[in-house]
This record gives sequence, C-alpha cells and structure tokens, in this order.
Amino acid sequence: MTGESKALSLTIALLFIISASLLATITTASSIPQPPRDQTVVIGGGLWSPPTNFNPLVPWSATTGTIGLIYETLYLYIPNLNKWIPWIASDMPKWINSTAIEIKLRNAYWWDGKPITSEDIKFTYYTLPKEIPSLYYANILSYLINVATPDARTVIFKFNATSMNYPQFYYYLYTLPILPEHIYQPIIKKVGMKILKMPIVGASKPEDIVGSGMYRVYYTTSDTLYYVRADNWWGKAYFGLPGPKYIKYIMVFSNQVAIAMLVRGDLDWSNFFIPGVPTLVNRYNFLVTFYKTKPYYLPANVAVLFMNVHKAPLNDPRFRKALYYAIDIDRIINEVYQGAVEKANPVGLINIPAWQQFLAKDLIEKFGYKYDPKMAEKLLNEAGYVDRNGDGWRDLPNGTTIDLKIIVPYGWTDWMQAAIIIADCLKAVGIKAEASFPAYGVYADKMYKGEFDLLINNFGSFVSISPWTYYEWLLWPDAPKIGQYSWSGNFGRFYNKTIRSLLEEISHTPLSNINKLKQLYRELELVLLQQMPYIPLWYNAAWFQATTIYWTGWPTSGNPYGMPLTWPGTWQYGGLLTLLHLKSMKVTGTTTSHTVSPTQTTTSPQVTIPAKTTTSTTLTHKTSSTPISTTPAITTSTPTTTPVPASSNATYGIIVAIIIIGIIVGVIIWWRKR
Amino acid sequence: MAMKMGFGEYVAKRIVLYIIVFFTAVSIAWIIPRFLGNPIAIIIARLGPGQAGAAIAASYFMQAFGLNKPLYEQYILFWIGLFHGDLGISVWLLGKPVSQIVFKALIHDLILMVPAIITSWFIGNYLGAIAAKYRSLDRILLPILYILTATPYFLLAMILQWTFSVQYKLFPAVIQTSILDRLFTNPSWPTFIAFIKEWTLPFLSLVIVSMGGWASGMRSLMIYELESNYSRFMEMMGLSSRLISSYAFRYALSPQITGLGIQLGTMVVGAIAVEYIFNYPGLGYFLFNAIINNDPFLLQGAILIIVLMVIAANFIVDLLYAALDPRIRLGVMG
Amino acid sequence: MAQHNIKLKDLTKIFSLGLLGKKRIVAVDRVNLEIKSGEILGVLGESGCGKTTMARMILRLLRPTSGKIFFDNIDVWGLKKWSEIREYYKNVQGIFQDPYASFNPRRRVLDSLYDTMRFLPDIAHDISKSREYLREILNSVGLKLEELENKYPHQLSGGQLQRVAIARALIPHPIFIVADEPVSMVDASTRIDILNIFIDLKQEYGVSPVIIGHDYSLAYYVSDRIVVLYRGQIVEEGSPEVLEDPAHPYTKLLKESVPLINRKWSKKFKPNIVAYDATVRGKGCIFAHRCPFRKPVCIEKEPPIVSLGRSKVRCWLYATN
Amino acid sequence: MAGFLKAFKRSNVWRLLKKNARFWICLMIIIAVAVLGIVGPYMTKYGPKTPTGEIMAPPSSKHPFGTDYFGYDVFAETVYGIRVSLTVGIFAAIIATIVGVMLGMVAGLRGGIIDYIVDTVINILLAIPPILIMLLIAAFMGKRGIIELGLLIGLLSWQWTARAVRSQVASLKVSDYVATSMLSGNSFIRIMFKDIFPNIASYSLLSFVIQLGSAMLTVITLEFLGLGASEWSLGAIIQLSVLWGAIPLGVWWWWFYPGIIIVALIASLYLIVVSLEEVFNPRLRRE
Amino acid sequence: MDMILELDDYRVYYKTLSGYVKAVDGVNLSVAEHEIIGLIGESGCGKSTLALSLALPKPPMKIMGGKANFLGIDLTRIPWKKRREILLSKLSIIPQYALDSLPVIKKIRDFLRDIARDKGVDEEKVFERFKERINFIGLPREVIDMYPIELSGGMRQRVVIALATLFSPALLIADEPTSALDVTTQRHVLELFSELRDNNIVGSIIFVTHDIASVRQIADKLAVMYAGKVVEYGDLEEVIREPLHPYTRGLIKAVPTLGINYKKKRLKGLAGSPPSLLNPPPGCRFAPRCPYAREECRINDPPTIVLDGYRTVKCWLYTRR
Repeated sequence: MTGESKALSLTIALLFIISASLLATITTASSIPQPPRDQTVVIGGGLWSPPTNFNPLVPWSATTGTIGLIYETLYLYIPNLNKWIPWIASDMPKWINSTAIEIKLRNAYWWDGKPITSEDIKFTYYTLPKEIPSLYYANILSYLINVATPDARTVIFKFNATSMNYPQFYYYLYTLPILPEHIYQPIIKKVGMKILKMPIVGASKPEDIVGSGMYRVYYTTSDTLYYVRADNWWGKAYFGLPGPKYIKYIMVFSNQVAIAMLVRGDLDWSNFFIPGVPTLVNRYNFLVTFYKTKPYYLPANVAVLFMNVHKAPLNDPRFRKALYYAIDIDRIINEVYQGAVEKANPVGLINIPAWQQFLAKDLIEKFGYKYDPKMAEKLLNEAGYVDRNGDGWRDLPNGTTIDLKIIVPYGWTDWMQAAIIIADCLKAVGIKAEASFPAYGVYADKMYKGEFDLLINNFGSFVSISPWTYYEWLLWPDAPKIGQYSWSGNFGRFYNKTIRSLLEEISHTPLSNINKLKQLYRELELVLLQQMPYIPLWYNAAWFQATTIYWTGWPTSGNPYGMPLTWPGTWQYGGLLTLLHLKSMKVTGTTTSHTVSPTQTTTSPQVTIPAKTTTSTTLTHKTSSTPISTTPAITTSTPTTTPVPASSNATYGIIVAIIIIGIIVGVIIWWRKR
Repeated sequence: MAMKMGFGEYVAKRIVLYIIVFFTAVSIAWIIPRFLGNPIAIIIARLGPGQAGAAIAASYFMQAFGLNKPLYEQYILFWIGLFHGDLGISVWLLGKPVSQIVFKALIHDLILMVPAIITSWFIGNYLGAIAAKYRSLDRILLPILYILTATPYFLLAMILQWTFSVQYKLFPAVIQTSILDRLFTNPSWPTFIAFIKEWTLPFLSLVIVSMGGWASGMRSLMIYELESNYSRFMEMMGLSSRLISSYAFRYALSPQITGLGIQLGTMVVGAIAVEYIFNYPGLGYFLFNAIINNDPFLLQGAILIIVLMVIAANFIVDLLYAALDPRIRLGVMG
Repeated sequence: MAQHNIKLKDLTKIFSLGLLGKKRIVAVDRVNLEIKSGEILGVLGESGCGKTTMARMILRLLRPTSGKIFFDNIDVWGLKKWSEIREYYKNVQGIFQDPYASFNPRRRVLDSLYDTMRFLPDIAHDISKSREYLREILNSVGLKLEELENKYPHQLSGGQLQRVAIARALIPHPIFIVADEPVSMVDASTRIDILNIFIDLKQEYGVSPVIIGHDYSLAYYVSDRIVVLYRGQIVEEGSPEVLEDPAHPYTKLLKESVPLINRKWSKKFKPNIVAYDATVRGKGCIFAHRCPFRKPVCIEKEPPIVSLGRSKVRCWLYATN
Repeated sequence: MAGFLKAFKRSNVWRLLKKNARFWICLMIIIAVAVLGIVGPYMTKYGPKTPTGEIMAPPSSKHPFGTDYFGYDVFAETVYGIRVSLTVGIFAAIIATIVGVMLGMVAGLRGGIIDYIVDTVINILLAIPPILIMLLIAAFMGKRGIIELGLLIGLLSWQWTARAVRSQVASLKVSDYVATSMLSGNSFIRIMFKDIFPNIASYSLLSFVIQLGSAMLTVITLEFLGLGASEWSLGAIIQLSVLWGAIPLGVWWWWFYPGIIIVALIASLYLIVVSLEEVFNPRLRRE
Repeated sequence: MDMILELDDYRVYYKTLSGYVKAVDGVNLSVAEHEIIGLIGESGCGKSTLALSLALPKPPMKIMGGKANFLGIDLTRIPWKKRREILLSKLSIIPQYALDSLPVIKKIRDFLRDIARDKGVDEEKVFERFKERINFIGLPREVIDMYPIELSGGMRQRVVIALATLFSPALLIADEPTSALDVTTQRHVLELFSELRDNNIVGSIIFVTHDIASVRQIADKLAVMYAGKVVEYGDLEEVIREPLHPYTRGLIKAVPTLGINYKKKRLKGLAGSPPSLLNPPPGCRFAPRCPYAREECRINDPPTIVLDGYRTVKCWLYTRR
C-alpha cells in the first residue's frame, strides 16, 4: 500500500469511527418495550414541542394531556351539545344564594390512593392563586371571596356580587385542573413562585407524577409521548375504563407527513389540518371524519381578519365595511378547504348552542353583509377612496397611496392560501393588497405589537360556555397602544366605550339571565356591525380524522357525543369521552390480521377491512402475541421499566460502525484495485 | 520558479481561515434574528385566551431567555455559553436544550450524509472518468450527468417519493422519527430494517443529484489530464490507455477532493429540502423550522453545527488533499 | 549629445514566500551599476540569475526590496505623479522576450503603437501626421506600415512582431531601451537582424539599448560593455573581450559550456552541474559551491570587487587581501 | 457591428458552433422556456389564480398541465412562475457576474490589501455554504421582491467568478503585454478595460451562463423553501404542491411539469457552457 | 550500413478547421545504425511533427502518405497495439518539455513499477536497469525513491532520458531536449546523448533542435528542414563547412560566434519569414526569401539532388541541365 492510499483510507476510517462513536454515545438511558400496536391509539396534532413540561400551572408550556389525562377538571363541557358532564364533581353546581355556589364531589382519588377532597378544590381555586399572585388565573380572586369546605365531598364558592365574573368562573369550572394539595402545598412552601418554572411538579420524571386522570405518562422521547392507562383510575366505577391501553402521541410538523401516516394507518387519530379530505375520505374508506360529507368537521374557533384600526384607511369604518363586501369568503372555503369549514357570520359567533342563542339574527339580516364587490366599490367610491394618481389602485382621499399587507405565518398553508385569495379579492375592487408570509415568530411579534395592516388569527376564539370568552379576547378594552405588546386578542386596538361597559356588564350577569344577556349581546353586536372592527371569515374546524383500522367508536354526526380534540387543554371538550368510547378492532373480532390497501380508484368504495390481500400491501399488522397483550392487566401502577444497560447502546453503535466501516473498506479495496 | 510552502504553514493558513469563517458565520447567525421580532411572541401565541397570564408569561420568558439584557451582553453571554457547550433553550421546541437537539440532528445527518457523500463521490468520479475515456459513451452520459446536476434535490426527492412510495409501495414516504428514536433507544433488527427502508429514499435523492456534479466535474478534469504532458509522455512510451487514464484519474482526484469540502456545504443545504420532504430530523430540518418559527437559539445552534461540520469536513479534506498530493506534502507548490 | 545615465544603487529584490514570508529568494543582490547613454550594455546571465527581475525593476514594473534606481539622479521609484512616471517612460522604454506575449492578442498591433504615440501629443492628435511618423519608425526597423494594417499579433511572425515591439519602444525616442532577451524567441536566421536594429538605433537615433540575454556569442556580438550576472550578483564587468578570456571562474565555466558553431567541445572539460537551492545562500561567494578554484576564504567571506584593468571581477582569486 | 458579425461567421467559433447539435438543442430549449415565460401569460385564458372549476383535473387538452388542488390551471401558474423565477435568476446572475468580474479584476490587478481582503471573503464564502446565509437573510427579509432577491443571490454567489477572474488577471497582470501597455503610458483604468477585460470577456460570458444556471437552482430552492420572491414562482408551485399533499393525493402533474421545465432550463444552460467551452478551448474539443 | 529508419515521401498533416496544415510534406530521410542525426529548422518547419508522428500520430495529426520503414515495419500503417509494443522497447522518444513530463503524484519507483506491469516485464529487472541508467547518467541512486517534484529541472530531464533508454531502444528521438536548460546542464545532457550512443545503450538518435551550435557538438549527420521539407542532408562537418542550400548558407552565416563583435563585422540574417504551411507557395518554398531565386524556383518544386552518394540538397541551383 502506498503512502497516499494509506492516508486516504485512514482518514476515511477516522471519519467513520468518529461518526460511529457519536452513534454509540447517543443519549437516552433506558428502554421500554414498545407497546403493542393494537392496544395503542396513535394520536397527532397537539404536540408541538418535546414532551418535557407537565406543569399544569403553566398550561401554555404543558404537554397535551397534562390537563385532562393526568390532572382532571371538575366538569367536562361538550360544546357541540352544550352539555356539562360532571367529572370530579358529581352534580351540576348549585346556587345556594346569589353569592354562593355549592359543588358536590364524586368518590375520586389520586393515583397514590389519597382521596380527592374539597380541600384539593379549595387549594386549586383559592389557596394557589392567593399564594402565587402571578398565576394565570389569579384574577379569580377579584370575585372569589372564599371557598368553604363543609365536608370532604362538598365545596362552597363564595363570591363578591359586584365584581363577579360569571362566564369566566364557569369557564374555569371545566378548564382548571384540580391539583393534589398534599403534593403541591409542601413544594409551594419550599419554592414559592418558582413552582411555575418547574417542568414537573412533585416528581423527578413524568412517569412519577401523581395525578388523578385515566392515563399516566408511560415514557417520553424527544418527539413522542406515551401514556399508559391508569387501571386503578377512580372513574372506572363511574365511566368504565377507556379502550386503548396506550396512547402514543407523536410530534409531526407537516401536513404531508400527517397524510402519509394517516393513509398508511400509522396514525389513528389526527387533529391536523389535512388538505384534500374529501378526496382522501373517498379514496381511503377506513378514514372517519365527524360528518361524512361537507363540512366534515365541527367548528372549533373563528378565523378572524384583524385590521389595524389606527392606520388609514383602516381607521375608517366605511372602508372596513367595504372590505367585508369585497372579500369572497366562500371562495376561500371552496378553494382552500374544499368546503370543510363554514362561513362565519359577520360577528363571528360559532354555530354552537351556547353561542348561537346570543346571535342577533335580525340585526345581521338588517345589515345584510355579504360578498358583493359592486357594493364594496360603491362604498369605497362614496367614501372617497378612488384612484387619484392614476396607477390603477385606489388612494386615500388625501392622495396617499393605499398598499395593504395581509400577514399570516409562513407554513400555515391554508391561511397562506386564504390570504392570497383575500389579497386577490381586494385587488379586484381596486385596493392594492399583498399577502405576506413572515416567519411565525415575526408574525406573532407584529401581531402582539399591533404593527400590521391586516392579519388572520384565531387564537382565543375557541368554543366555550359563553360568547363572552370570545368577545373578551377579541375586544379587550385595555389593550395597550400600538407598539406595545398586547397579549389579548384586540390586535387591531379597537377602543369603544360602549363595548367596554357592555363587556363589564355581561361578565356580571349570571348565565341564567338569558334575556338580559341577549339584550347586552345585541347591543354589543350592533356596535360591531356598525364599526366592523374585524371581519370574521370562517369557522376553523375541529380538525379530526381517524382511521378504523385499529379502533372504532369515534364520535360522528351519528353519535355526536363530543368534540374529539386532543390539543392541549381541550381534552375536556370530548377527547376524554372519545377514549372511553374507543373499542379495539381486535376486541370486535373482525380479523386477527388485516391488510390496509387503499382503494386506488374512487369508484370502488369497497370496505377494505378486512381487505383482500392484494399484491400491494402497505402495512401488514399481525396481532401480536406479546406477553403484554395476553396478560390482561398489570394492575399495579406502571409496568416495570427495565433500564437497558448502557453497553447495549454502545454495542449497537459498534455494530453499525463496523458495518459502515466494512462498506468503506470494501470501497477502498475496490478503489485500490483500479 | 517553485514556490515553497511548508505543510505546517499550509495547515496553519487553513486554520486561520476556518477560525475567521467560524466567527463570521456564527455571528451572522446570531445577529440576524435579533433584528426581527421577539421570539417570545411565539410562545405566548400558544397560550390562547387570558390577557393576565400572557403578560406574566411574557415577562417570565423574557427573563428566562435573557432577552432583557443589552445586546452586547447577550452576545458575550452567547459566546461564553458556547464554550461551555450551552447553546440555550429552543423556543420552538420549548424547553429542550438546543445542544441536545442539534447533537442528535448531527448524528442523524452523519448517518444520512456521510454515506451519501462518499457513495456519490465514488460513483460520480467513476462515471465521469468513464465518460472522459470513452467518447462514444460520452455522448449519452454527458447530457444525463448534466441533467442530474441541474436537478434540484427536492425535485428528485419528490420523483422518488412519488415513484417508490406512492406508485410502487416499496419504501415509506416519510421518516417516522419515532422509528429513528427507537433505533437508538431500543435497537432491534426489525427497527433497523424499517429504518433502512425509510433512509433509502433520502439517501438516494442526495446521492443521485450530487453524483451528477462529481461526474461532470471529473469528466472535464479527466479530459484535461488526458491531454497533459505526462499523459502524452506515457502514450509515447506505449503504455496502455488503462494505465494512463488511471494516472489521469489520480491527478483529477485532487481537485475533486478539494471540492468535497465545498460540496458538503451545498449538500447540507440540498439536504434541507430533502429532509423537509422526507421529514428526516437532520440539521437541515431543524434549521428550516428554526427559521420559520423564529427560534434564534435553535437557529444559532443549527448553524453552528452546520458550520462546524463544514469546517471539519473542509479541514479533513485539506489534510487528505495534502496527504494525497505530494506537491503539498513536500512543501512545493505551483 | 548630453550624457544620461541610469544608476543602480545596492539594488536588491527579495521574493518572500510562505505564510510569514520565511522563505526568501534573493533574486537581485545589492547590484551597483551605471548604465551610460551612448553605449550598448549587454547583461549576460543564465535563467534564474535575476536579469529579468532587474530589467523589470528598471522599467518600474517591479518594486525593489531595497536599493535605489536613479535616472539622471532622479529616484525612479520615488516618482509619484502619473505625469512624472510618463515622463520617465518617455525616456526609458522596454522590450520583452516573447513578442507574442508582449502584444495584447485581442488588439490590433497598430493600436498598441497608437497608444504609445500619445507620448507625443503634437503628432498624436493629427492622424495623418502620426501615420507618417509611424511609417518612418517602422521603416527604421525594416517594416512597412501597410503590412501591419488591421493585423492581430498572431498574424505576424515572431521576427516581425519583435520588430514592431522595437518600433513601439522607439516611438517616444527614448534615451534607453531595456530589452529583456529580445531575440531568444526569434528564429536563428533572423536573430542577428534584430540585434542589428539595436545597433542601428544607437548609431542613428542615439538610443542606448540595454540588452539582456543568455546567449554568450550574441552578447559578445552586440555589446559595447558586458555585465555577467550570477544568482543576482554582478560577477564580472567589462568590455566584450572579457568573454573571450574570462577572469571569473563562473564566466570561465560558461565559456566552456557554451556550444559554438565553429568549434567542438573539448572532451577534457567536464562542467560541474551541481544545482543550487535558490533559497539557500551562504556567507561567502555565491559561486563557491561549484567553483573549481575554491579556497577556504571563498566560503567564509564575500569576495570584494577587484578591478583588473579591462574588467571588474568579484572574486577572491584576484584579491590581494 | 455588421462587420463584427461577418468576422464572427468566418471565425472558427462559428464553424464549430454550427456543427454542434447539442448547442442548438440546448439553445432551443432555453429560448422555448424564455418564450413560454414571456408569451405564455397571453397564451392562457386563465390567470394564475383563476378558479377553473375543475379540481385536481389531470392534464387534458383544456388544461395541458392539469389543475391543482385549488382548481387553478397549472399551465397558467407555470408560465407566470417562469417569468418570476427567470427574472430573479437573470438579475442575480448579472449581479454575480458583474461583481465577480469587477472584484476579481481589481483584486488581481491591484494586489495588496484589496486583493487580500477579496481573497479572504472569497474563501469565507467558499467555506460557508452561501445559500445558508441566503436562507437566513431571505427568511428575515421584510419584502422579498424580485430585485431584493436577485441582489441577495447575486451578492452571495460571485465568489466562483471572482476567484477564476482573479487568478486569470493575476497571471495576465505579470504578462508582458500589460507591462508593454504600462510602458506605453496607459493608465490603470485604460489597462483594465483595454488589455485585461477583452481577455476575460469570453470567460465572463461563460461565467454568466453558469451563474445563471446555478442562480436558477438557488432561486428555485429558496422558492421551494418558501423564501422566494412571489407566490407564483416555479419553486413556490412545487412547494405548494408538497404542502397540499400532491404526492399522497396523486396530483403528480402539479409539481412534475414546473419541475421538468426547471431541470430542462438549467441542464440546457450547463450543457451550453460545455459546448462553448469546447469551442473556446481546443483541448476540450472532442471529435 | 544498415538503415534503422527510412522515410520515403513521408507526409504528416494537421487537420484544422481551415484545412490541412502540411507540416511534413514529402520527406525522404534515412537514419543509419549507430548514428546521431541532427534535425534542425526554424520553429514551425515541421521538425517536431516529424519526430512526434513517428511515435504517436494522434489527431489532429494525420499521416497522409509515404512510408516510414522502421526495422522492417512500416510505421505509417501499423496498428496501435503493435505500435505500443515497439514504443519504448525499440523506439523511444524524449518529448519537448521533458522536464514537465513525469507524473508528479507518484514516486519514480511506483511509476517504474506501473510501467513494468503494463509492459509485462519483471519489476526487479526494470528497477535494476533503471539504476544502471541513472548511474550512467550521473544521478544519485536515491532518485528512484523520490517524487519528480523533488528534483531540479535538469535532473528530471535526465530521469526522462533514463526512462526512455530503459530498454535500449534501437532509435531514440529527442525533441528539443536542451532548450529549457542552463548552459552547463545543457552541455552535460548533450554529451550524454553521444555517450549513450557510444556505449550502445541506444542505437541511433534523431536529435531535433533549432540550435545549430548544439547539434554541432554531438551529431554525425545533419538534416535541415524548411517549411515541411528536408532541404539539405549530409555529413555534419561537411554541411557546416560548406553549406549548399541557400537557406542553410544563410542560417550558418547568421549565427554569431565568439570573437565576432558588431564593430568588427556586421553579420546579416535571412530576410523575410517562412511561408504558411496551410497554403504553401508553389515551387520552392524558400524561393520568396532566396537571394538566388529564379523564375523556375517560384513555379516548380525543386527535386532532391543526391551528391557524393548520400549528401542531398533540394534546390534548383544544383540541377544539371
């Protein structure tokens, strides 16, 4: 071997040894048997960062399921049915007098065996916000005077009548997770406020968290989160146990990956926005959506076109109204969503019972907002927005050119497309407009600072018990000036005295006083219709696609028991019920081994399960005979986790390294021979 | 006149250059995101309703990420952290240390790119040499090679994905990162095979395109070499064309080895698109997501590792080149 | 005719190589020389002796490392203004070895001449006048203006082109023309004519050529005074006759090695062909390692310049220390 | 000019080019693509965002490239896309070539500190993948118009040209004819334009074509990553198709046609360079 | 005397886009055993083409006719495979710029090994042979384990000579082997050639050069080429003493020698330049430059006239009519 070949092969070998040793030293300590596929429900759509934070006190950072699967709320709320389901509570809240509410509890207990008592409720609702003033729901104390615990199963909340915020309190009833006082109290004593910075409270790793819910963390990797059913869950007696023994929650960042996994049956339950759902549902008939046809999904929130009402010409209500007439929302719905969402009404109240009752239909009819570009042009002409410099675009009455920019985050494909269409519509009526797609962070920054012309957003418009949550987010009257961060939804900085007082009054009106509320909302909506400070576009759907390859029992229009959502903090809207309804395909006994072969042509909607075993087998799943599936339940808490000796990692790395080096040596020998 | 430059000096000169490159690149990666937007906004955007909580969260994160400090202090802290191996916490993948993310991504990249580069380098150079040697074959090979070079990585990736995973279901369309994870946490042959299946298409996309570049480069180099003085002389000595072209090949390899380092740079970027299409969790994937999610910390980390990788590769290539080329090894240049 | 001169004072050029400039090649080593008008100076040296470097330094194309060049007591490298430099070039012109390389292949040869015509603003502005002038100049080097019309360099033979190069240098009527190997790329049958032109230039135009070359007999033929260079130093200087009977061992070696048409080499003499490393220079005589007459002092100390009447020699053999 | 053309036609270059079939095929392809970009928008009755009413229709006589997910005509999108992508590419290539040739010439001719700085910058740009910086800057650029993007790409891809020009000029600089030119009393600027530039002009032309090819590749990649100039560029069409699941949905025509046009264009540019190099450089000529 | 090589109406043209360049146009020449024949001529006269075409007639070079009988084999129509066998073992060539002709990336030993394997010869024998040669040539033995770049130009030149004479070829063609060397090295290399011949390491040598003075030192015979044709051939001493062809005469007159200074004697070169070989003039190609040219010379190509049995001249002046 001559010198240079030696040098070459040594260098290449070195390169590989480096990479191989990197391979060998790769982190992660332990290994856990992969849960059997047919006992696992694979979910995606709500995990956007590595599952490391399980602190229910910082819900924006907490991994999905922290509230719902681990820590539970007093009630579930099913928006599409406007139905309350007592969860830890045993009954609906009962008004004892006008300032006190009584809630009875079920016989529930924490995973460590301690019961969930009224003290835990008091701790959650009263003690915690008091001790941690910077807690996100600390403002509850502005109207919650005290919480009494007459006995272990009874809680009485006492309010200040004048400052009482009814919708918020009801909202908290199904969103605040009840926390174990016996675990949290000592920690707070010790660390105080710093509890907010702890990713996991009361344990060293997520597997050891003490919660009360039906699933506990099984293990986590950087992009996958496994839950295992808590077989000693208190709710077994009331609700039965959920179907899947395991939940595998995966982090996926792109639509195309989600589609690919869904159609291969690698994803059972998807809360992604997925394009081409009509096509997919036609082609792969194991795909389930809530509705079989349009609109396929339940509405979940409102996509709103925000306008910077401090910037000409958007500070002119006439101009804003003209925009409404100019925008062809149906075109967005048809082209972008293929009809999978519904058009929003001009005030944006979602079509759920709790909200619809406060929609002033007559007012909306009277104003008669609709897509009408002629009308838009007429309004613009009347208001003096005509082309003054002859460039073909409309200008301000004072001659300044108008050049609007619609921003949506880059990568949010449906909104990007919608923004393009909106710009297109505006151009059609002579308004120069351009869709622009900054990075998400830049978008968010501009949005919170109010430094934009037009943008689409939906963050705080989620379905709830009362439209107040929506209006409060949208119209937050104390939003700081443009340029300062406003963390509410009043991105356009629309200030209106009437609205401020109306929002105030609505919050002080009991939910039962429907007539008064109707009147108040009507007044509020009148202002909105007159001023048009924002344009509700369409109802963003509760994206949900599921496959029936492993699991059945999904909520559909035929059996609409809940909203099948798994996004963080939304399990109470129906996700938990879905888990309870799920039945394994194996249990139903249809087949022991099935093959998924998507029907290639849309004309043969043959049921594919059990499918004919054709040549094209994308996925063959044998029902495993692994010990776990045959031994019904290791009823005692978590399955034993066997830490894999570190050497196994290294061994594997070395094997890979040897293979690679072998290939390289082969190549070198081949090369030497030349 | 032969210019003399020692091997040590050659290496020293390269090291100085690489240090400049490193500082420039990392500083650019640090500066650019600072000028635009507050990365905290992205976290708050996840919060949903509640003005009170958001304000609290915002101030909390401003402090946690050190964004409330003056810029120069942040810059100094960044370098201090860097030398302690601390690259900060990702904003996009909230809570995860950037060093962990990029380290893992680096390993994924090495698994994908090192074999891809080496394979394409060998095959490409071989094809190029053949094209240069046999003129009849050249007619067919030349356009093919240039068409391959002209193909964007992502387009070939899409063609492969469409052909091999949608039309003929031979390979999975995307990487399921869980399989990769499992490969490391819980290795087994089925996982390994599943991984290899998922790895094949991204690998092929990278190999085929960059192969075209190598081959076309090798072809022109070989044609030059086959016309050079020593080739002439060897022909005059009646040596076989096989031997002559093997010498020409050796000569032509030197610039190709230098090209290896530069090619790595383009491949990293080409890999962004490929990783994006196949959902492969390499550095390109994280870099891209860091960009579109305005995650300065992850961005810095990813760029840092990419630059380090490119520099390391360039350096290895420089050494290799020096080792292979006696002109440098013996300190004579030009 | 006024006497002009170019004086080289301790002229040195060192090429630094490597990262820190550690490797040094001394191309020209403390050369002191006076070039006087009215004579043809021949500079003789092998490749690598620094003769081209010296020419380029005189022509202000390469900056000396140290030492000075004076033209009529004006420091040539001290000139800063473009007009002064032009003035210098008006007086000192140059010709290079390869005539094809001396002309831009993309420009017509006459263009280059017209460029040079701008030294003479009175004539240059008038096209017919400048054509007349050019015709005259070209005639003096044996060319016709019409032959060159619209010609590119590659369309002319080497001999013709070198004549054009001389004509170009002659345009401003310089005092000196520094010609670096003017005939080495020209065919043997026409070389002598080119050299004759230089002789004519001196005799008819009063231009003083400095002819740098490696050819022993050509140097003898053309020079009024001869300088022999070795490794950047002048080893011998004198009238051409020194070449017939050299004093310095190096010149002797050259004389023995040179092939001449009228004699065959003697079989007795075996030239020492030990090569030298351009970067290594000892303390002593630069020729010491090859010198058959080497004495211990040659390695230790640099030899002085000894005047031998008809020539000056840098050698210990003649020093009376 | 006419005289020049005549001379050109008589020259070897023309004789060799006439015989080179590859050159003509490639030229035809480039012209065809350019014509498609210029005339195309007038050939289709659809705009790039005109709904056709047919969703995901395969190629047919009505829609030669089919329609996409949104029901837009892919042919219309493509021809508008060519316009944008090609304009950015040409602009970038012009900038890269001008900057590269200028810097290379000044650095090579002037030497000294300028040369050192240019050389260092070139080496830095060769070591860091410039497209990485482009990606970064493009991502944070407020407005990515054709000019901005062209500038960005052009200003970050001149290093190859500059390096080649610099070394060529450095060798020209010590050449005798530049020395002759100096002796003729020509100024620095005059030498640069009369003596140096004509000798690197043919290289500059080749360099421009190569730059155009690689700039197109860069443009397309940036567009594909969503950092392009306009929503209708070729790369953006392909990106949109990926984002909207064209591959699993089987809408191959959505990305294949724009893609194949890109490849044909860039490959033709590269192959033309090969043909021209063979013409300019006898050593590469293969009978 | 046995003839090693006999050229008969040998023609080699270059194919260019403008037509054929008739570089070698009907050459008759014989090389006898054990003789050194000098082939001189101006640049572009076809002498290198003639030399190269014997070994490696590669496009764009094309043998257009005639015979080249080399040891009973006609080199003009020999298949490539057969030619490869002859090359190096029987017919060797030292190319122009030989000092750049070694592959620098390999040690000389590795290069030798590759040659041995390729030629199917025992490696050790080749090493031995090479050591013998470098010993003869006067290079140290260590050269074999060095890279070519570690050697000086002269050493590389001699390594090439060693390689070319490795298998004791019957004919060695040396194409301008000394033009890039120092005077002293040049002498050594030139003498080497005659020593190689004297020691029977090579048979005959064709020594191609433009320098009549160096060919004078070693050759036995001299062939003068002008514009693709051999115009004069004969015993070296005779030709130099008494050149017959006007071209040879002019050439020899134009070469100065030591002792001739312009002040004593003005030499004169040949006027004009050689014709283009693309469209050579009819008749004698030297006619346009010939002082003795007659009408006939411009119309008809002169025949090759044989004088004294083997001395030839191609000129109308010597025809008997």
